[in-house]
Amino acid sequence: MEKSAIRDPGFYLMIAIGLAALFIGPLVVDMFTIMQVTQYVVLSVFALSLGYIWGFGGILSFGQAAFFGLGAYTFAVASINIGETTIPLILSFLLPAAFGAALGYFMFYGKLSDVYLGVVTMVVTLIFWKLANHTAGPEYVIGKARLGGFNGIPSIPTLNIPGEPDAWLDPAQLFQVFMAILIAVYVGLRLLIASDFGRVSIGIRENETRASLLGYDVRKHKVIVFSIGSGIAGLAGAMWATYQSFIDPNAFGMEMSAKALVWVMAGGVGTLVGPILGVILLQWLTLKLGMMELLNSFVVLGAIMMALVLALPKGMVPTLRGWALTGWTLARRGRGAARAKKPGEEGGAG
Amino acid sequence: MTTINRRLFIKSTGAAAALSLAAPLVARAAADPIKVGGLHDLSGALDSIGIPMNQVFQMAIKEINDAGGLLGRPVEGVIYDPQSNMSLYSQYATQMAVKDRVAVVMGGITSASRETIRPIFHRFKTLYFYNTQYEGGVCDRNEITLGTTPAQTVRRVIPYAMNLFGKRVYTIAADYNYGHITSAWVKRFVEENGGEVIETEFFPLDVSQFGSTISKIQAAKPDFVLSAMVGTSHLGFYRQWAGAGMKSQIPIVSTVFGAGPEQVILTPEEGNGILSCFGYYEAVDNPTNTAFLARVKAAYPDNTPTISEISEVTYEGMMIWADAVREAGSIEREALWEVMESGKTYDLPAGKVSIDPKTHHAIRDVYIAELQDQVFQIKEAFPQSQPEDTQMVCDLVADPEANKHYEISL
Amino acid sequence: MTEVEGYKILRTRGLTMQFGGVTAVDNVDLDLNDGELRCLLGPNGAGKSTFFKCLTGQLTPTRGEITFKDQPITGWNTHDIVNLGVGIKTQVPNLFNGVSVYENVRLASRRKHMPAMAREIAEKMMEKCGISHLARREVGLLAHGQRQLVELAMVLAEEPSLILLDEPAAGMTGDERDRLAQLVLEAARGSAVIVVEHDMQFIRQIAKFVTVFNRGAIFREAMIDDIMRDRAVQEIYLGKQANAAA
Amino acid sequence: MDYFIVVALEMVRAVAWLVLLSAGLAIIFGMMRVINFAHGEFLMLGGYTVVTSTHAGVNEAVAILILAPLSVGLFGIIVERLVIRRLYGRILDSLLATWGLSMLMIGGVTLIFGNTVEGIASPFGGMAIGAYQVPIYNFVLIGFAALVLFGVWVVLKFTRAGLIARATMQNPAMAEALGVRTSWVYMATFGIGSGVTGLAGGLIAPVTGVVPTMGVNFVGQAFITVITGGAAVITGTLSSATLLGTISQATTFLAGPVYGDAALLLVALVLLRLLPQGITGRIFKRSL
Repeated sequence: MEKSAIRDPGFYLMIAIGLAALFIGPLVVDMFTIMQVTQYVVLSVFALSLGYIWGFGGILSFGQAAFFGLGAYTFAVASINIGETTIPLILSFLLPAAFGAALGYFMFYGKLSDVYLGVVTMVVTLIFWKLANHTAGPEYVIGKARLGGFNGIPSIPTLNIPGEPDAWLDPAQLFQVFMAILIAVYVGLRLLIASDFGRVSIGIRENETRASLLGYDVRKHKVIVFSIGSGIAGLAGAMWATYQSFIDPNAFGMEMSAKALVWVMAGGVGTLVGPILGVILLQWLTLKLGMMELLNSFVVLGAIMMALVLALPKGMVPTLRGWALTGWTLARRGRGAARAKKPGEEGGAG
Repeated sequence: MTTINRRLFIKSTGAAAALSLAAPLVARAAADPIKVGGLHDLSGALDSIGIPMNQVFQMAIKEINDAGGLLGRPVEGVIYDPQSNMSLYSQYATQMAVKDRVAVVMGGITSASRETIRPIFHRFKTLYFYNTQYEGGVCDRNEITLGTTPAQTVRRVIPYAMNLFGKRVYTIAADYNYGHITSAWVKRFVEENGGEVIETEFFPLDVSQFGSTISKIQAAKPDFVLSAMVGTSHLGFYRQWAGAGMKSQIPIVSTVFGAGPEQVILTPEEGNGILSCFGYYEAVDNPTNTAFLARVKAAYPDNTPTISEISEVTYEGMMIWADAVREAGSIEREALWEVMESGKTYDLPAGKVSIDPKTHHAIRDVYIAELQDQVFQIKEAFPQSQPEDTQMVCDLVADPEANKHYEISL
Repeated sequence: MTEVEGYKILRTRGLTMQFGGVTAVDNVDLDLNDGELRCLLGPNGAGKSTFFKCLTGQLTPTRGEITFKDQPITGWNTHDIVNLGVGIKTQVPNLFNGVSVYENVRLASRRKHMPAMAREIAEKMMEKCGISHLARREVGLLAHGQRQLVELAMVLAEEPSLILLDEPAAGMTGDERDRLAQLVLEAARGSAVIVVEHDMQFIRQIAKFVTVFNRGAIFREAMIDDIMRDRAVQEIYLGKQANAAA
Repeated sequence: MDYFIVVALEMVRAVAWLVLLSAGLAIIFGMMRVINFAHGEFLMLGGYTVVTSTHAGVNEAVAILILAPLSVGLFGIIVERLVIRRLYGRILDSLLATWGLSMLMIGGVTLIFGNTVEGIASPFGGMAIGAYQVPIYNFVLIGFAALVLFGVWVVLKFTRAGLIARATMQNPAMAEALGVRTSWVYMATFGIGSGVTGLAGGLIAPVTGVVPTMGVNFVGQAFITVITGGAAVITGTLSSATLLGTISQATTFLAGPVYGDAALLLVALVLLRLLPQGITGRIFKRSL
């Protein structure tokens, strides 16, 4: 977990897979599939935002959708008003990050923790959801953008090439840009986690008391982690808005927050690959179920979720890692039985 | 057999005969089914509305196939369940348009879902039928909108109710697009008829407690309450209203009650006397409707759906489309538009329906009905009502490229 | 109260900590010279750990004042107090369980130093505490005695001017304990140290001046030899608090 | 004047409503630290029990007061045995598992009963207060909310079972050492919590639309009430329901339902900031 990113082969493997998908994907796969995968990419960024603050900062947020929605609405309102998408995309990171910092200040300096922290984030999300739903009347306009209440904001522009507001990206290009963002977020988070700041965050996750007894300001640290996570969630929201070209208050919904929790949980807390796998698996499943005219999608999905929690409590990635490790050890033990027992590795690590 | 079906039958046999004379090359194409998309919520919050729509949709496909299919090809339904979830709507719409390449799509319930999928079908040039009664204002040549709009319903039911009960109206409405626009129309029609809207209150869709509102209404003493309340939470209003013993004191008129299965969920005591206005009720008295309801019953003997405007119109959509395909001899959008814009009148369970070429909305009969023992009794009919609201903002003849949902300001 | 003269690095006046109706620390006036090694004795529940928690800001005292390096630190945040130069080994070791021993110690030294220096100090402290061979082991999987040493290494790596050690010898083998005594004595050459301990053998190895707590208050302050002879102290240790307190 | 009586009555009813919605959840969360995300669906199940059994000819009062709590309580016990038991001490896992359960229940009830079941009319009709009509059933709701709280208090305070339950929640290891089968205590607690929820679901059935997705509308309010209240089941629920209910209802009267909801959430937010452990974490600490 604390293995330095630079030394971890898995890190490079992930980047390689990402780059391969980015460059080769559009050449070999049909347009429809590309559009589907684009969705997984967007939601993966969202899942990473929670995977980071939960897995590497020990902050469990039930309200990650607040920032997702904030980013989405920021992007929608800004892009409709400005008429191009580069500045709105940046804003949709900055505004949620700032709001996350403010909310984080409110919570962490108030020493909220545990379930209570979860509930406060959830309540904030609910407030956003209610307010967003309440903007149906014609008086709720920001510049040129009608907020639209329950029905949401339609006709959100597709991303354009920076500086050229009329050069809209086609679906394949959109996929490539999003994939690049996902890779950047993944690499950024891995490097952040490997940095001293990241290690302190892990320390805080492991033992808050000790971190403060070493002189680290736990509250400040958490605010920063939370704010980074909020910004990434906001960015994902903006990607979602431009991908769907509409946005409605469900972006603030409990379901959106809960989904993020499930993805991270199913994939594995304390990993970054896990949340991405969680998104792909569960979203694919939801989509397939709606097409199958099975009994009722809710029954199947609900059953699968319960089974996941009961059977793979640690999530897929750590469980698979565990199996792989056991298998490898067994194999090694089998082969190396004749050899002398190897002394444990010693000395300082990087 | 009903008139429409007899006519359809003759036409399709004619088409089949024509085909049998054609070259064997066409015969091979005959094996290829024509795909039609059905996008209705089959699970989640809106399933009680979506499932009957889907049942009728499937029944329509079966009827078309039983009559020999279209252009000698069978019709195949592509049905996805968007689970009352907007992002699934957008995905499945894309999938239908891009991957399944369906000839036409029926579906969408809320305006939100329609505005999610309408631009997609517009972009990919996939003909789209929206079959729900809604707030009006869609201007898009690609969309055929068959449901009623406020200018067709509110305009009729307001004077009717004012005549009956009095001139002071208290409006309660769902806090979203539909509720806001409908209540604006209510205000306009009430004032046009010399009455007064004393209060308009909006409720978020998840509010289920109405005690304070019921007290406020009593304090305001209106002659009747006009409700544009939507969804299952808002059903609580009718129950709590009846529970307070208000039913016998102030009557309720609704623009939307009965679009879903509301009348069946409420008990007779709670529902009796509610007035509403739609383009279709099961009680519509014509032979086409009688036969239609009998076929529904035969197709779903165990789980016969209660047919409301929204599901009957889904059937209309399929029939109108099938007729256009037969007449045009093609499934191409442009050819079908030409047929439908010709002002042709269709004889359907709801009565006579034609399509307004300027708005692609339906010109249709509208009924006012009163709920008695969970069944609507028709009180008055208004033949051939125009979608005047949408006509105010939309002229597809002048601007065929329009692609917008106007919010009609009053 | 104290006989030893010199610069008082730590001073408490009327320090009191109450939980509901229970007074865990009762009106404690304590002075500590710079560079002094003080032992804190007292039976379980005498309020020693609570006293430490007040000193480190983990608890905000109900009444009283704490002065450290001439600064009134009462009510400060833990990390601010720590950054002034207080290091504590808690009674139950507080460690970053999911990560390696090395990482634990490095996080301690990294607070004050740049990465290269932090690394050097961390390695030196592990060496000193005899846990270098454990460097890459996950802390959560270690035995109690080893965990104590890891925490000690962390405290030393912080290079604090006041070291608080709460039962450092618990769970240690004889060898480990001897090493610990050496370490404590060595540390006391650079910093002030307060040690809470029950292990009398260990106390004898390190102690000079001793403060005895009972029921939250200071019961005796004297040189170790006097304390060992003090009947009243023996009695409270034997559980006859009722008589002794009278 | 009579308007103010009506308004005041409405506030009390709002408080009673919150108490009913959250009492079962409070028992389960307060005593077991398990978050039952399917709480709304437990309410729904209570509602369905009442509606279906009434249609089958069962007396309405029997359905609400006996069948609903029994069947939901039983269902809760089954859920506890099959799922919750494996997840003690893992708040989050139990939350996710019960979230899955909530979807499963919505889908399952839709499959079994369909999504449209005729409801039952609210009994007793209305009564006049001055110029106003209020439902008599409001008083029933208020009465039962009080009764539920009183009942839980009596059980916890004066019965052996209550003592054992409190001991187990305080210190499971110690209770186990004293010969208490903690696993049974948990099961019973979950069952009773579910039963109370079932009763609440039955009681609200006549005033809401009983549909499979109805739970979603209640679960948020129930959670916020419970968490704001803190760990003490009775004082916590009562104090937070009173505070949130009156403030939100007053705002609803003054400004409309959206602001009523928003006020409820804001008050909860401020309270949690000031009292991070909920109301009973700071004030009324030693209460039940």
